[in-house]
This record gives sequence, structure tokens and C-alpha cells, in this order.
Amino acid sequence: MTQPVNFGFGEEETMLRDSARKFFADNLPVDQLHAVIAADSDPHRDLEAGWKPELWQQMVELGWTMLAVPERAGGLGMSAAAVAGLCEEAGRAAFPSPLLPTINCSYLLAACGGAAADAALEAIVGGAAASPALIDSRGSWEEADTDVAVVDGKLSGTAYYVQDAQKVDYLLVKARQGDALALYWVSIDAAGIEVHADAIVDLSRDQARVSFDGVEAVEVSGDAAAAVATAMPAIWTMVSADMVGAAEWELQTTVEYARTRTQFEHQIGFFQAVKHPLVDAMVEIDQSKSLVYNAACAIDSEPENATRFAHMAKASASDMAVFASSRAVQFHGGIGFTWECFVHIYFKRQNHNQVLWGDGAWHRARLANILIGVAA
Amino acid sequence: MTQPVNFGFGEEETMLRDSARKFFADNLPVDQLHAVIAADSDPHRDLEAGWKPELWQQMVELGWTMLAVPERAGGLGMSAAAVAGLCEEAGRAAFPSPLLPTINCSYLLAACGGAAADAALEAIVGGAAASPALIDSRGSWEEADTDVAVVDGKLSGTAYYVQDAQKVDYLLVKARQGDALALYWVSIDAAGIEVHADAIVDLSRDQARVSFDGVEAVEVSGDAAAAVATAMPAIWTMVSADMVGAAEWELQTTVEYARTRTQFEHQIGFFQAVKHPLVDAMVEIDQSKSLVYNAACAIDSEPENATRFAHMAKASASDMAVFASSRAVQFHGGIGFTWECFVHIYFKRQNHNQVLWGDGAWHRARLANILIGVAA
Amino acid sequence: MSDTERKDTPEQAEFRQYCRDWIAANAPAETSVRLPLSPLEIMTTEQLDYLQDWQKRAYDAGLVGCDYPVEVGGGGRNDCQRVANAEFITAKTPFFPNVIGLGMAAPTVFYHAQEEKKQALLPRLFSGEDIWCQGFSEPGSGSDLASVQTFAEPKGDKWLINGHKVWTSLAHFAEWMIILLRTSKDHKYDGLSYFVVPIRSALGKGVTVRPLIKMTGETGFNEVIFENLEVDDSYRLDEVGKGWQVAMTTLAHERGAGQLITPQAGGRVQRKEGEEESEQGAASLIALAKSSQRGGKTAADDPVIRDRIMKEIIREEGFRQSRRRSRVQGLIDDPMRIPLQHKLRQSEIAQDTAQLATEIEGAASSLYIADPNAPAAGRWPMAHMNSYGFTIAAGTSEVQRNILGERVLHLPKSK
Amino acid sequence: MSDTERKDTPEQAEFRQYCRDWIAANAPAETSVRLPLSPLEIMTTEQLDYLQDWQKRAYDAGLVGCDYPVEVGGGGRNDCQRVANAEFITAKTPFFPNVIGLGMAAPTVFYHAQEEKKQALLPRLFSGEDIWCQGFSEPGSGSDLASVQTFAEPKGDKWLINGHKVWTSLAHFAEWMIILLRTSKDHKYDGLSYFVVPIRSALGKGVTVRPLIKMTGETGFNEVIFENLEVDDSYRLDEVGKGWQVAMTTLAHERGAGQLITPQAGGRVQRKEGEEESEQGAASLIALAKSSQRGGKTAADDPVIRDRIMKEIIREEGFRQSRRRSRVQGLIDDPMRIPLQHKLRQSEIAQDTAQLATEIEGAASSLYIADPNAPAAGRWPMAHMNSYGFTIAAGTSEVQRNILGERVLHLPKSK
Repeated sequence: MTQPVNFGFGEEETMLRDSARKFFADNLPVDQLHAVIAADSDPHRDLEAGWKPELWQQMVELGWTMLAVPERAGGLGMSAAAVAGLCEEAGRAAFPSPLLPTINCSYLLAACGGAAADAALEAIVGGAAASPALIDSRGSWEEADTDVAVVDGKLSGTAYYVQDAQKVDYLLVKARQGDALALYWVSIDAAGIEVHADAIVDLSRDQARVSFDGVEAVEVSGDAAAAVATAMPAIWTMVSADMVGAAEWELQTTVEYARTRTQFEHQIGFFQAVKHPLVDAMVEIDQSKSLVYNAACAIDSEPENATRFAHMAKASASDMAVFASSRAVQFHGGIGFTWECFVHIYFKRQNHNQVLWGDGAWHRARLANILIGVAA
Repeated sequence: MTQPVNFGFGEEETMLRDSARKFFADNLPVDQLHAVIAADSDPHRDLEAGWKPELWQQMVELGWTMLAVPERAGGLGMSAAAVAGLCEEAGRAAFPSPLLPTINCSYLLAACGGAAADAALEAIVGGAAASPALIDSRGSWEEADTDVAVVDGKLSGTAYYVQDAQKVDYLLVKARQGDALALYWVSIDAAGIEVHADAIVDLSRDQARVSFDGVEAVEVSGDAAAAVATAMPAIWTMVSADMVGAAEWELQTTVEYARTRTQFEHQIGFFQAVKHPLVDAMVEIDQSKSLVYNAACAIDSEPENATRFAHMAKASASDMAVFASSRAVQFHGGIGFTWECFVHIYFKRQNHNQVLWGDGAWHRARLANILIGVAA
Repeated sequence: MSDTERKDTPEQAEFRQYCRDWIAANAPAETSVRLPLSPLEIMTTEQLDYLQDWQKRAYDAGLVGCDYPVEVGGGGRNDCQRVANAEFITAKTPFFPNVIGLGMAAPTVFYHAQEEKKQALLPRLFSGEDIWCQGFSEPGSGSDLASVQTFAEPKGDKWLINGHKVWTSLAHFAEWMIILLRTSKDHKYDGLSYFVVPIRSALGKGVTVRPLIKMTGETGFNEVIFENLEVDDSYRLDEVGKGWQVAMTTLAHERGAGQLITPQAGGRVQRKEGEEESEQGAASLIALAKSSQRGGKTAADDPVIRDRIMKEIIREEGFRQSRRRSRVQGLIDDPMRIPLQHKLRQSEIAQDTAQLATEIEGAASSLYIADPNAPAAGRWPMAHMNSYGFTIAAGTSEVQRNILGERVLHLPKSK
Repeated sequence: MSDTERKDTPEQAEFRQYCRDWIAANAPAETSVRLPLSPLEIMTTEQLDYLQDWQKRAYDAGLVGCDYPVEVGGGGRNDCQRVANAEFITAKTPFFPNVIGLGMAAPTVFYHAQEEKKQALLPRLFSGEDIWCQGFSEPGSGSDLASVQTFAEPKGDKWLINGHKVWTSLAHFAEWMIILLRTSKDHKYDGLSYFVVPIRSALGKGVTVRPLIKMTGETGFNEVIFENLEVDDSYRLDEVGKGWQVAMTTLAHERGAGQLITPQAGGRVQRKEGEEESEQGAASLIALAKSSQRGGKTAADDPVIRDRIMKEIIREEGFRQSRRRSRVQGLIDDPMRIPLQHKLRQSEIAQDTAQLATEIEGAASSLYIADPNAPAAGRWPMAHMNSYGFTIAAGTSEVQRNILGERVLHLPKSK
């Protein structure tokens, strides 16, 4: 299969992206965002999730959470390219919501197939938010890794690094079941579930350890490894899209500052020590953005290459996000180091994004296994 | 054991270093050097070694080749710190001579011990130049690696990457002898030896494959692995010293150019795009220089740490040399890309130095084995 | 991903079929002549003759200069050159030798010369019978092109030229040179004028062409010395003092940002099928690593090397995908943002890739092209050195970053 | 590698023994007070009281300010402060709290204030009874210090101060501030004057001190607002319009390049023995990597991570050895070359080390200091953010590179 020249990003996708950009800009501009998520600067503050549930409700009504749900389950079945456009805008807004985990669940459930999985997808179509609970205490979701097991038909154990757990209605849990690995769909309010919020750096998300103590849940796949492998390229691509959007905000905001801030009788953007690293950030952003849409387009029309292209996207975006965030703080100078400057929100989201679902070196190692072969 | 605060680099070492600097500057300034080694630009030119044997003779007479020879063998037994000072100056001059391989042989032979090795050292004291022939076809000198074997008491096989083979009188050959590894001392004119000069990039050195066909030679060590392990920190340190000197030449020459070359109504050193990378080169040079004298001083007075500190020196110097050379060419602009500009001599020597006796990543991997332990 | 996906006009569709047929019947067969890697590296008259013959035939068939008016030797077509180019590239034909003529001199002459000169010069330029070269850089004028000092002094209705141009590719084969000259020392930009100069006929009579030797030991570039060369005023393009504006036309077309599409034919060189793109690309590092040894094991098994190779492969793929994205309306904000990165990115990826290749080779990277045992025939140390040509020439990487910072990010000018 | 290897003068030798004996008998015992990592991070009055008591006792014993003349409260000794410092450091005593007073205010006051003011201010500065802070940076004046706008307007024999200073460490505890003020808008450098200002007594009466919150969520720095604060002319140092020159004295001593040695005592904080140097250093990355998981194996077994840790360890060792080399006559050309790299190098190594630590931690680097499961108690993400304080404050890395390029490499000034 080959990709369409335009990444499958045509008029419809452009309209969706533009309306998302407008929605986020109108409803939660960065000053209001700061008021919502950064009102309390104390690292020991209460672990309440800072977000606007009413905006999330509007997003659901706009149909954004059913974009990635197949039509067979009542979703819109839109392309990964379209979804990437939405995620890029959410990243640009550093928007606090369960959008990314819900989309991730859509891809995982779509990969499961079967009536139970489709019923779960229908819950998402119906407005439910969900988050994957795949990761073990060591940060791994690969192969047989999970700290949740099925005992007497019920889930027991702990899932780690569950994103936006305080904002979702359901969890999609990877659990060991004898020799097999299964995925389970469960309401977060189910008896036996406890959500232990993590105290994290990122202010635009919440994260939790979720413990399961004899929890009844619905099996949606008896082959978790296959479903995860199928969905992973989309999960990597969407978080990369988020990083691209966030980095573009960092770039434009820093450029704007460099055009207005004056030192030594020059706008600081006059100095090549500022100008050239900003150019480098732009070049890295453009590389990552191109790789994101290439990966998205591969998911849509060249699935045999989706994994390799998604590795490239996340590897590129991870390194790019760290660099762009670093320069955004540095070139804002003293003010950039303060809580009142909005840059820290993005710095923290980007450093979180970087380590979500594998960092740059991790993805390069996996890519090398594909392109070179596993090392002797 | 602890190191003296001043790296053991006192008045005597300073005097030696200063006189070496003067000798090289007086006798082979860079324009004359270019005339000696770069007269013919054709990559397919004859493989004659370009050097001034009469200057080498003077260096021998100045005693520089016996600096690293122990007093028991008639040498001066000076400190590695002193020898590093000399090597730094040879690097600054990109001096074509068998100085480095001869010094390397001194350290190897000193590590052998025994009468035969001391006799070989006496040949060096007597003015002979020598080069180690330790490396196999894959570029490795480690453990049992060698493509030379002792058959019926005679050397047969091939040694690769022998430095300055066309300038030396003797070779110090690593050979497999049954289950053991031995070092042999042999005249380069011995029957059965053929020197096949390599066509190399570096104009300031020559290099060869040397084939042995039933060559009679003197065994100077029956435990080559031990002797090599003992001498290697000095070998790494001295080539690193060469790189530091060469890089300082590159820095100063480029700085001088940046102070005189004018574009856009400014000396180009005005522009931070030139100024700041030159500062970065300086900082890298200083780091490497400090690590070189630290390693040298460890060889002299803290041998238990010599290996780790020499790994640090060569790792640092290798990356530094590539960077400093790169910026020297780039900031000389169009002229820096020509044969007539002297910079290419240093660029080529530095890129050769980089891969001699292990590059940066190789040394870091070895250092990690010491500091972290061998990876599981 | 083929250009045919675009909607051809009727004229283009018809012309496309014509090109396809003509190329199928007339493209040069494989040759024993070892073709250079680019037109700028033509070294022998044998190479030149072969490529000139090809350009002439393509021109005579109407596939070169097809969008220029008939009066100046063009084909009088509308937006058809890109069609011919696409077909040449698909067919992997050899390139045209008169690359500076077609890409830079032709549009400049077309927009700025007198009608009579256009008619005299352009047909032989399009046909490749006259090779052209460019006289812009000087020893004292690299990044700062407007500081050129080669002087044209008025002498009756002629000009007397004295000075020194460098980095003039193809000058040893060239009939004509486009040249930026100083006609006044009082004004930097407004003191420049632009000429076309016949240099082959003046060799030994005011013009000396000497090869410049690159740090690799190769030749290819030249320096051209002018000593009291007399040139007729009719060879001036546009007005006295307007040289900088004319040069902008040249540079815009050099960067592919000009109005006229440069005729381009394939790029077949003497290699095996399918090797073209990757031979010096990052992907070829994998094969190199598989055949190189590091620290007692195959370099391709060294995780640090693997990581670095992947970095370059990712950059290269990103570069490719960015070129693709630059044509997708919905995924770009500023249309110049990606195109202006092209030169910077390509040259720096090439440099870092070549540098990494020498590290993969390890000790064997000391061996150069004349050594029979050199890995990849010594190509990588040479590519490493040649990469500085790309990061320096046609706007250094430092100048590229200024351009991007100023034109795309709208930061204040550094100079 | 101890200072005792240097040849002491008879006075120094006697003083060294005195210091050693006194410290042995009087150094503060371990305390339940949790000491901060540096004097600039004193957060509680409990910490301050403990450290002030220690400084006062050391001063009373003659170990602080010992090279200043007796008339201004000093010890009247010759080059003895370094001896006391070395003994403090060897004994690992806690540091002195009045760090800005001792390091920057004291030499500035000493060289530029009226005799009467020196005698009034310096004894209580040395004793630590009066804490000092520094009012240089402003919201609009970071790198470009000479652009400060906080204005002092003459009013009889007093000055009326209005404006806004930021990044004033210790301002919430400080009695006095050294401050750079604008007294003329017509000249950039010559429009500056330098004062000492009593701020504690003016709190709520023209002076407001507010905490600045760092991106880490911590406080520690302050902003200080001046609204019509009246200050007597006798608090001016040196002449009106000479503020920039006075500030140079302050900055030279801040960088350790001034004539007077700053009293320094140890740096014991509330940690276990032997942990000091490496706790946030690159070497501690090894332990972190051994306890972190990456891609199904221990991070310490990942060759790419190993390579990167070694890079930072090598840089850190290089930094340490360069400091050592900076004092070896035979191995330096320009005596300022290494010292002027100190701040740039230290801050960038710390930043890259912290950044690498978060990558080693992987997903767990998301956990912050309040999370009980955070590796290394969340220290690394916090250190990563705090590292920008070091690459920005007291001359950004960009300004440091200018300084090095201009003062050491003698390249033309960029500004």
C-alpha cells in the first residue's frame, strides 16, 4: 500500500483542526488555563485534578471523542491524520482533559474486535472518558509486563502511570490470566478499585496508581499483546502530535518575547545566540510534525509501516520537545524561571510527554531492531 | 597514592615543553610543513612519507626519544606529565615524525621488564625509532586479538594500522604463540618483512600494513596482555595530548581569522554564530587538556587510577578534536575548504587521532565497565 | 506520490505523453563513460561531450526551455517544463551539463538583458552548446556577496574589468560567465552592476582560469582572474548600479524560488539501479555498520552506534517528509518555512552522516580513496570533507539560520 | 591537595593553628535544624538564627573579616582570610548566612563608602547581625544590567527612590540592600549611582518585599518594590554617576575575581557524611541508573544510558581538573581563561546531568517531590528546573559566552 501525497490531510481534516484550534483558544486561553491548573504553586498541594469538566462535555458533544471509534461501533471512523490534527491543537493549548487517554482507548478497543470491545466503544461514543491501564511498576507495557492479574475471574493488582485517572469513567486494564494476557473494561467506580493520585510535575494532567482488589470487569480481548501492538503506533503518534502543538506554542511565544524584550539596545532576537537556537527549534518541530503526519497516514493507508514510522515520530518529538522547552525557558530569562510566566506549564507537559510511552532512545532502539535487526 | 596538586608539571616540565614549542615553531612553521607534506594534492600520489629526517635526528639528539625510557635502560625516566607536554607541542605543530610511536614503544617495553626488553629500550636510547604493531585487521589490539602468529619460532601474519612505519627502524609486534601472547622486537629491515603503505587521509603521518613471512625476531615479553594493559594508559594519554595541542592551534588560527576576516562590515568574530562555537571549542579543549594532565599524573603517581583517567582523557579529546576541527574549517569559509589553507592538515590529523587507539564511544564503554561494572 | 496525480492541463497532458514517448525512444543508453555525481563535478571532455550531446538532442526535441518564448529559442509553452522534468526523473536519464546556464543564467538573462542579447545567447544556452558559469564569490566576499570588489571601469562604450572570482564551477569549460561587478566604490549595494562576459574567447587575453584544489585533493572549482578585460557595454544586464537587484533574480532561481522552472533531467550516474538515493544517505550506514568492526564486535550490534544511525535515518526521513508536507496546504502556515530550511538541513544531515560513517569505520576511516582496502572505497572520509562545501557554499549554515530567523520567525536582522 | 602545602607566612602559620584550635573547640555541633543547601535558600527563622549565631561567634573569635582594618571592625591581618576559610572547609562547618554581605557588600562598602559609614556598617555585617541583600536586576534589566530604571530623584539632601528590583535573595531577612539606581535618564552608564539602603526599617514605609515563586513552586527569591522611599545622601557610595564603576567592584567580588577574599565557612548541610559532593553530581547517576528500569532492563545495563552517563562524569571530572589546572603556572596561558568558564560550565553540566537523570528515571520522572514513590525523592525533576536558575542568573550562558569570546579570545564585542 502507498500513502496519499497529502498525508490524507484534506479539507475535512483542516476544518476539524481549525475548529479545534478555535475552540481551545476561545474557551481556555493560556491565562485562564494558568488560573485553572496553576492556582496553587505549592508542590505539596492537594492532588485535585485541575480542569474544566464543562468544556470536556462540549468536546464530547462536538464528537471529538468518537473520531477514532470505528463506524461499526457508532463512531466516526475518521483517519488518524484527522485525529492527529486534533491532538496537535490540544497540545498547543496544553489542554487539561482526558482526550488523549480516551482516544488511546478507542484505538486499543478497535484493535480488540468482538462484541464486548464494541460495546465499550459504544460507551465512548456515548460520552464516556477512559484511560488505558497497561503499565507496570517499572514503567513497561511490553510483552507480558503488567502487575495486574486475573484471580478467580477478578482483577487484582496495581496499574501504574494511569493518565488522567481522575478525569475518566472507565479503565482499559491489561491483566495476566494464566498464561494469556487479556484486556478488561471496567468502570472506575467499580467496587475494589482505588485511585491513588500521583503528585506529578505536569500541571496539565493527572496521573495515578490504580489498585484492584477482586474487581469484576468485562474481558474485551483475550489477546492483549496483539491489540496493544496494533494500537501502539496510534498511541505514539497522538502523543507526538500533542508535543508538536505544544512546541509550536513554545516557539511562537518565545519568538514573540524575543521580538519585544530589549537588552543592550536590541530586541534580544537580534542576537544570534537567541535567533539561531530558535531556528533550530523550528527545524526540529517541522521534522517532528512531518514525521507525525507521515506516521498517521501510515496508520491509515500503509499499516505495514505504521510501527516504524510511529517510532520515528515519537523519537523525534521526544528529543525536540525537550530542546524546544529548554530554549523557551532559557530565552525568557529571569521571568521564564518564575511560576507566573506561562512557559513552565508547557515545559512540564513536554517533559512528561517525553517519557510517556517510551522516550527518544527507547524508540530508536526499537526502530533499530526493525531496520537493522535485533543485535547479536 | 595521591597526585601532586600541580600534576607534577613544574619548572623542569615547563622548560621542556617551552623548548619543544620553540623547536617545532622554528624548524617547521606551518607554511614549511605544508610544503613538506602537502606538496602533492593528488589522492593517488605516491605513498612516500613526507617528513624531515634531519629534524628527527635533532630531536633524538635533544634526548626527546629517551624521555619515557626508564633510567635502568639508560633513559631519562621522566614523568608522563613531561612527555605529555612534548606530545602536546608535537600536536600543535602537526609534526610529522615517529615521535608518538617511539614513545609508545618506550612505555610498552618498560612494561615488559627483562633484559631483552631493556636491550630494545637501549636501542631507542641509541636513537632508533620504533612503532607498535599490535593491531589486527579489525582494528583491535585487545585481549588475544592479533593476526600475527609465531610459527616454528618465527613471525608470520600481518599487522595493521602500523603508525609511521615508513619512518621507523624497529617494530614491536604482538604475536600469538600457542595459547600465549608475546611481544617481539624486530628490525623493520629484517628478512621476510614487507611494509605495504596505506593511502591515508592524514598527511602528517604514514601508516602501513606490515606482513611477516617467517621473520626471526626477539621475544621481549611472554605476557603481551599484561604489558599492553600497563602501557595503554600512557598511549591513550599521549595521543590525547597531541589532539589538545593540535586543537589549540586550530582554535587560535580560527580566532585570528575571525578577528581579521570582515563580512557585513564586521569582523566575523563579532557574530555570535562564530564567537560562541569558538568559545565552546575552547571550553572543550580546556576540559581535555585538564584530563590529559590528570591522566599523565595518575600514570606517574596514582597508577591504580591511570586506566580510568586515561579513558576519560581520550574520550574527551576524541570528541573535542572532531568538534574543534569542524568549526575551524567551517569558520574559515570558502578558503577553509581549499588545499592551500593550512587548516586541512590539522583536520585530517585530528580525524585520524580520533580513531587511533579507540574513539570517544569506545573509551566511554570501557570506562563504564570500570565505574558501573560490566553490563548484564 | 507521482506528479501525475496532479491535474494536467490539456496542453500539459498532451506534452507529457509526447515527452514520455520521446524519452523512451531517445534517452541515452548506458555508457562506458563514468559519469560524475553532479554536473558541477564534470572533469573530462569525454564526460562533457556525452552530456552536451544529450542536452542538445533534448533541446532540439523541445524538452528544454519549453516555457520560454519562441523568439528567444524557447518552446512557447505554458508551465510545461515541470512536466518534462518529471518525465526525465521518472526515466532516470542523465542530467544536463549546463546546469548553471539553465538554472541561473537563463532566467537572469531573460528578465534583464536586451532583446537582441536574449536572442543571441539563450538558444545556445538551452542547447548546451554554450556552457555557462557564475562569477559571484571573491576571496574577500563570501557570505557578504554585496561586498564584491572586482571592478568594472568605464572606458568609452566599453568596460575594463579587473579582479578575482573564486568557486566558479565549470569555468574551465564555460563560454560565458554571469558576473557581479563593482562599478562604484561609493555605495555598497548601489555600486554594483551585472554583466555577462565571454570568458572562453578571452582566455589568455585578460582572463585566466585556474583550478582550485579542495581539501579532499580534488579539483572541480576554479578561480578566474580578470586583468584589463574589455567588455562591451551591451553585455550589461539592466542599469548601472542595479546589479544587486539582478543578482537577486539569479539567487532566487538558484534556490528554486524564482518564477521560472529550471529544466532538470534525471540524475543517472554510473551506478547500479536503485542505489541512487541511499548510496550516501543515512540508510547506507546500516550496511556499513554490518561490515565494520568495533571493540571486538560488529558495529551494527553496538547499541550506541545503532542509536546514532537511527538518529540520522530519522532526520533524513523527516527531511523527506517535510518536503512532502511543504506542498500540503492544510499542514503549513508559512509557505516559505520549509523550503528555506532545505539547504541548511540537507547539508547538515549530510555532514553528520558522513562524520558518523567515519566513526563506524573506526581505524579503517584513516584509509582514503586510493587505498584498495578502504571501506566503501574511501567514499566516507571524502564525503565528510566535501560536506563542508555544502555547509559553506551558497550561504553558510550561519547565514541560512539568519535567513530563517529573519524571514520566517521575523526576528530582527543580525547584520 | 590541601592548602597547607602552600608556604604559610609566619603570621598565617600562627593564625592557622589558632583557627584550627578554635574551630575544634567551637564548631557547631550537629543540629536538629534542617539546614538549606545554600545560604541563599534559608527559608525559616530557625535556620537563620542557628546560622547567625555561628557567624557571630566566628566573627567574635576573629575568623571573619580578618583582613579588613581594625577600624572598620576587621582583624587587621595580612592575607589570613584564606587560611581561615581553608580550615572551615576542612572541618566541614556550616556556612555563614550573610553571604551577600560578606561576598559583595563588604568589599563594595569598603572601597567606596565614607569612612563613617564603613565603621557603622561593616562590624554588624561581619558579625552577621545585619543580613544584606542585593538590588541589581529588574524586570526590564536582566542581562543588560546597566539599563536599570529604578530611579533616585534628588530631594534636598535626600533621594526619593521609586522602582522595582527582582531576584533579591534574602531580602525577607535583610536589614540592608546594596542597590544600583538611575539618577539620570540622559546617560546609560553615567546615569547610574550606587547606594546602600536600609530596607527592613522601611518595610511598609516605601518598601515592599514579596516572594517570587520559581517554576518549581518553591519560593526563596523576592521582588522588592520602592515607592517614594527617602534615603539620606550619606548612603550613597562614591559619586553621583559613578554607580557603574562601583557595581564593577561588586561583580568582580561576586565572581571571585576581586581583591578581597570572601570569608567562607564549610558548607555542611543536613546530610550524611561523604555525600556532599556527589549527591547531585554526575556520579550519582550511576546509583540512579542501577535502581531504574528501562525497556525491561536495568537502566545501568543500557549501553546508550551508560554512554551518556560517562559523558557527564567525564565533563564533571574535566571541570574539577580544570579548576586544579587553573592554579598550575606551567599549564595555563591566560590566567582568566579557566576561571571565566567556571559559571558557564558548572551550570550547563548541572543542567544536562539533571536532564539525563529524568531520562534515566523514565516514566517515574513524572513524580514530584511530594510523591512518596518518586525516585530520589523527586530531587531530579526539581534539580532540572532549578538548573535554569543557574544558566540564567548572574549572567546567562549567552552572556558568559560573550564574555569568554571577548575577554579571552579577544573577539570583537557583540553588543
